[in-house]
Amino acid sequence: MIGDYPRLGQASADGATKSIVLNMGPQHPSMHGVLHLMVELSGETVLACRPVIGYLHRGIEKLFENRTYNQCIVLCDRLDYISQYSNEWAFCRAVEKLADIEVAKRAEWLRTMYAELVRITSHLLWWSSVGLDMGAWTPLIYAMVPREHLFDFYEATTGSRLMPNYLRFGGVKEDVDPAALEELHDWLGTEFFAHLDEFDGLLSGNEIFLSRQRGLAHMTTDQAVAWGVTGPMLRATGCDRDLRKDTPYGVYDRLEWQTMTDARGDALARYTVRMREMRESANMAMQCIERMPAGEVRTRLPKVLRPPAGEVYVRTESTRGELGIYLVSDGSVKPYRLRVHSPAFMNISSLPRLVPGAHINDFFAIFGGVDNVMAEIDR
Amino acid sequence: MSGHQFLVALVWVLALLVVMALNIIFMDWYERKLIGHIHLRPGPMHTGWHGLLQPFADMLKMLGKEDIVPTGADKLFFWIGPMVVVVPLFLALTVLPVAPGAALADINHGLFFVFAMQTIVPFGITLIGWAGHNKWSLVGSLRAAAQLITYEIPMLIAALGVVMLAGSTRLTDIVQHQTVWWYALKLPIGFAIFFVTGLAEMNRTPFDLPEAESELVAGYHTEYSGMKFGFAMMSEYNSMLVGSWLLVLLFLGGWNLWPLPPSPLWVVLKVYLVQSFIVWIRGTYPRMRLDDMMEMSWKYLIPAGLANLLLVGVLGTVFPKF
Amino acid sequence: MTPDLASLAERFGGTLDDAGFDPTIRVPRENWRALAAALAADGVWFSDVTAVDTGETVDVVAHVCASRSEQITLKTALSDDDLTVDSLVPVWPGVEWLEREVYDMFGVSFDGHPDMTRILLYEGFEGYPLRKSFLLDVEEDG
Amino acid sequence: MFGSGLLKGLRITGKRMVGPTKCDMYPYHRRTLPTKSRIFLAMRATPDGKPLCRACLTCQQNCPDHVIRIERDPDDRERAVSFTVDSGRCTFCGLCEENCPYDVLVFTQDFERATFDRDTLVYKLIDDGMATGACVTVEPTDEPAGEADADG
Repeated sequence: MIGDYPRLGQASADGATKSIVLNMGPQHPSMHGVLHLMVELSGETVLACRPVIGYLHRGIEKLFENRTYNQCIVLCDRLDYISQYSNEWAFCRAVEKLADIEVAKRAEWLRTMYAELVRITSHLLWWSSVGLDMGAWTPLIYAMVPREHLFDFYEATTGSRLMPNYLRFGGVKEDVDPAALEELHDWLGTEFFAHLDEFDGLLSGNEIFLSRQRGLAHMTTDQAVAWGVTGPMLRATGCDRDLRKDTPYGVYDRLEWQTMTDARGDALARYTVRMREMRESANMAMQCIERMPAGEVRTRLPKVLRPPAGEVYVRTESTRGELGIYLVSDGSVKPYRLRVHSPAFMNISSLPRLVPGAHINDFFAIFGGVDNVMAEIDR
Repeated sequence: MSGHQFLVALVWVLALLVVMALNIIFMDWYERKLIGHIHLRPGPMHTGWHGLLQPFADMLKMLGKEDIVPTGADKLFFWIGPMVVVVPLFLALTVLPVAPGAALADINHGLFFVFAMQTIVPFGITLIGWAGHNKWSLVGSLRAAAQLITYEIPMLIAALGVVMLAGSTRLTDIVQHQTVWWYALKLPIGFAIFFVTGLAEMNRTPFDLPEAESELVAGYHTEYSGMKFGFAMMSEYNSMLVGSWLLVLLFLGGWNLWPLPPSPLWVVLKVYLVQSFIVWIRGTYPRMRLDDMMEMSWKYLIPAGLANLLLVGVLGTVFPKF
Repeated sequence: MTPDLASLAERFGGTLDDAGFDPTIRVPRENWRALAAALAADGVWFSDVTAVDTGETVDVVAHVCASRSEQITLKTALSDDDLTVDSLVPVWPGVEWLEREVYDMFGVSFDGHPDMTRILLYEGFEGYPLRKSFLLDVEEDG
Repeated sequence: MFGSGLLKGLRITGKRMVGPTKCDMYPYHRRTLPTKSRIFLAMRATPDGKPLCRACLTCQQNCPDHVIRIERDPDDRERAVSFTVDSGRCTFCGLCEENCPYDVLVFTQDFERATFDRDTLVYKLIDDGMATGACVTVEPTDEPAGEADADG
C-alpha cells in the first residue's frame, strides 16, 4: 500500500469498531522530544496514528532571512542538535556552491572526519534510546560512555560539546591539534570497537530484542522512495542510495568505504544498518586522520559575504538521511530564502503509514527505528 | 484459641510486618545500588553512608507529596485497590517457613495457600487500573490481569512436580525432602519454568508490561501519588519477596545447605541472592512483547510443564528413591 | 536516464531554464500536477516541495531527482489573490506533509490534498510567517 | 542456540556490575574544561585596569543575538565607556571572540554561574571606561596583538 493510509477516526467511523484515542506526548516518558502522537487503538492494536508536530517550532527558516550568512551557521547547529556538523556542512556547501568558494584541502578532510564522528555520536544516542523504548535501561548509560569521550574531543577541539559553530565558508574555524587527532585515532581503533562489541552482546544478539524487532513495520524500497524516506531507513530496505557515494562531496570519493544496506526492510534491518554504519564511520574517521594533508584550513574571504543572486539546492547525507538546503540569494548579506529539507521530517511522516496494525507495545520499537530529532522536524 | 496462642500469633504478625518493612527498605536501597553499578554509576551516595538512608528519604518524600484523587476516579476502588494488592501478599507471607515448622501458620496446604493469595493480586491491580479513570492505567491493568492469569497455570504445573516428589503440599515437608539434592537439580525444567513464571507473576523485567514506562507512562498506577504510590511500590517488593521465598523453599533447598547444618540464615541468604538475580536481569533485558509473552506461556511453558510432570511421574515410579 | 526536459516544458506550456545549477522548468499552475505525473512516469522521485515569496508572486518549488545525482527544479508561480494549486500527493504520496508545511508557512492551499491543515503552527495562528509581508520584531544594531 | 544471547547479556552487565563506576562526582570533583571551551565572555585588561578594547563595534555587529552593547566615548572613538554583556541571551557561538580584530575578547572556563535572577546574567566588562572584575588581566605587551589584520 503506497498511497493512502488510515486516518484518525476512519476505522471507527462505521460505529462497529470501538476504539479509544490515546494522546501520547508531548509529555510522555519515552517520547523523543516534544512530539505529540494521537494514536487510535482498538484494544492494544494501533488503528491509526496522527503525529502532531510543531511544539519546538522556532521559526528558524524565518530567522535565517534576518541574519548574515556567518550568523546563520550558528543556527544550523540548532536544527538537528545531535548531528551538528552535518547541518553546518550542508549549509556551508550550499553557500560555497552559490558563491563559488574553494574549500581548503585540509578542511575538507576535517569536515569529513567530523561528519562521520557526529554520525557515530548520533547513532549512539539512537542506540541508547532504542533499548530504552523497549524497556532496557542499560544501553542508555553504556552508549553514553563512548559518546562522552567523543564530546570531550569536540569540546577540546572546537570549544563546545553540542553547538560547535565550527565550520566556516571555505574551511573550518581552526586547525585541530595533531596530538588530539592521534589520541582519537587510537581510541577509535581499539576502545570504540570494544564498546561496539559490547553493545552487540548486550542488545543485538538478545533473543527478546530480536523477537520484537524481526518483521516489524516492514517497508519496501518502492514504498520508502514514494514516502520520501531517506537515510538509514531507506538503506534498510535494500536500496543502496547514499549521497556520499552518489554525489560525492568532501573527501568521500577518496576514502575506502561501503554503503551499508540490509534487504530485510523491517525494524531489525534499520537497527542493523545503523549498527554497521557506526563501525564504517569509525573506519572512515580513522582513514581521514591517517591521510589528512597538512596545510591551511581556511580560505581567506571578505569579512562580509555577499553571494551572487541565484539559487541552489544542495543535498547532503546527514545522519538521518537526505538533508537538503535550498538557498535563494538576492545578492545581499542575508539569505533571501533558506529552506531546510529535513530528513527527520520526512521519516516521521512515514510513521502513520508504518504503525497501523502494530501493537501499542511495538509502537515505540517502530518509533525508535525512525530516529527522529524534534528540533529538526519542527525547525 | 487460648490467650497464649493469641499472644504468640500477635508476635508473629508483628514480626512479619517488621520483616516486610525491612525488606522493602533494604530492597529499595539494594536495587538502586545494584542497578547503579550495572549502569556504571554508584547509585545513591549522599544520604548516609553509601546512601543507606535513601529509603527513608524516599518515604519522607512520598509522605510529603499531595495525595491526589483524580476527578473522574472511582473513589472507593481507588482507595481499596492498593490494599487488595498488599494484603494477600502479606497473608502469603504468614505460611512461609524459615525453619521446620517456623511460620505463623505452617498449614498442610501452605503451597496452595500461597498460590491462592497470589491469585487475588490481579483483582487488586485491575481495580487500581479501573478506578484511576486513565487510559494508560486501564491498558496496564488489563495487561496485568491477562499476564498474571496466564502465568499462574504453568507456575502451578511446575510446582506440581515438586509436590509429586515430596508427596506433600506442606512447605516444611517439601524442604525436608531436599536435605542434599535440591529440587532445582532434580527438576531443572520445572525450576526454569517456575523461575520464569515467577518473574511474570512479580511483574519484573522482561515481563514488566503492566507498568511499561516506555509506552504506558507508569502502567496501572499512573494516577497514584504520594503514599498510595508508595503502596504500589511496596506491593512490588512484597511480591518479589514472596515469589523468591517460595522459589527458595520449593527448589533451592530452603534452610538446607549441605554439608553445612540447616539454618534459617540460608533462607535469608538464598532469598536475597534470588532477588539480586532478578535485579540483575532487570538491568540487562528489554521488555517482551505482549503477544509473544502470551504465546510463550500457552505454547511452550504449559506443554513443557506437562512434559516435566510426566517425566517426574515416570522417574518417581521407576526410581522410588528419586 | 534523464527525461527530455525541453520537450516536457514545451508540452506543458512552460519554459526551461538551464542557466542555473539545476535545470528549472516553470509551468503554469494548471499543468503543475500533469508535469509531475509525466516526470514520475519517467521514474523521477521527489526530494522536496517548498515555496518562495518573490514579492509579486509565491513560487511553489519542487526539487525532484531524475537520477541519483541529477536534480531538476520545478516551479509554478501563484499570484497573491489566488494561492491554490493542485496537490502532488496523488503523484508522490510522501509530499503530504511538505505541502502542509507550505500551506502553513505561505498560505498556499493544495487542491486534492487529503489533510490540508496547519502542521508546525497551531490552528488559529494568524498570518503566514515565511511571506515577506510577515515581519519579525527585529532589534536594530547600534 | 536460544538463550545464548540472553546469557551473553548477563555476562556483560555482570562484568560491568563488579567493575569500576565511571561517574564524575561533580561537586566534589570538578573537571577543568579545555582552554577552548566557550563559557563566559571576558576581556583582556592591563593590571592597572585599562581594558584593551578599542570600541570598534565589530563584536556587537557580529553577534547574532544582540548580547553585546558598547557605549563609545564621544570624545575618543577608540575608547569604550561601557561594555555590557547580556549572557542570558548568549548562545556561546564565539563569533565575537573570533572576529575581534584586537584579540581582546576571550572566553573563560568558569561555568558555575547558575542564578535565580535573570538580571544578574547581565554583566559589564567595562564600566566608566575602566575594566571590571569580570576581565582577565594580562601583562601589557609592546605591540597590540592582531593590529595587522584590523581591517582584514
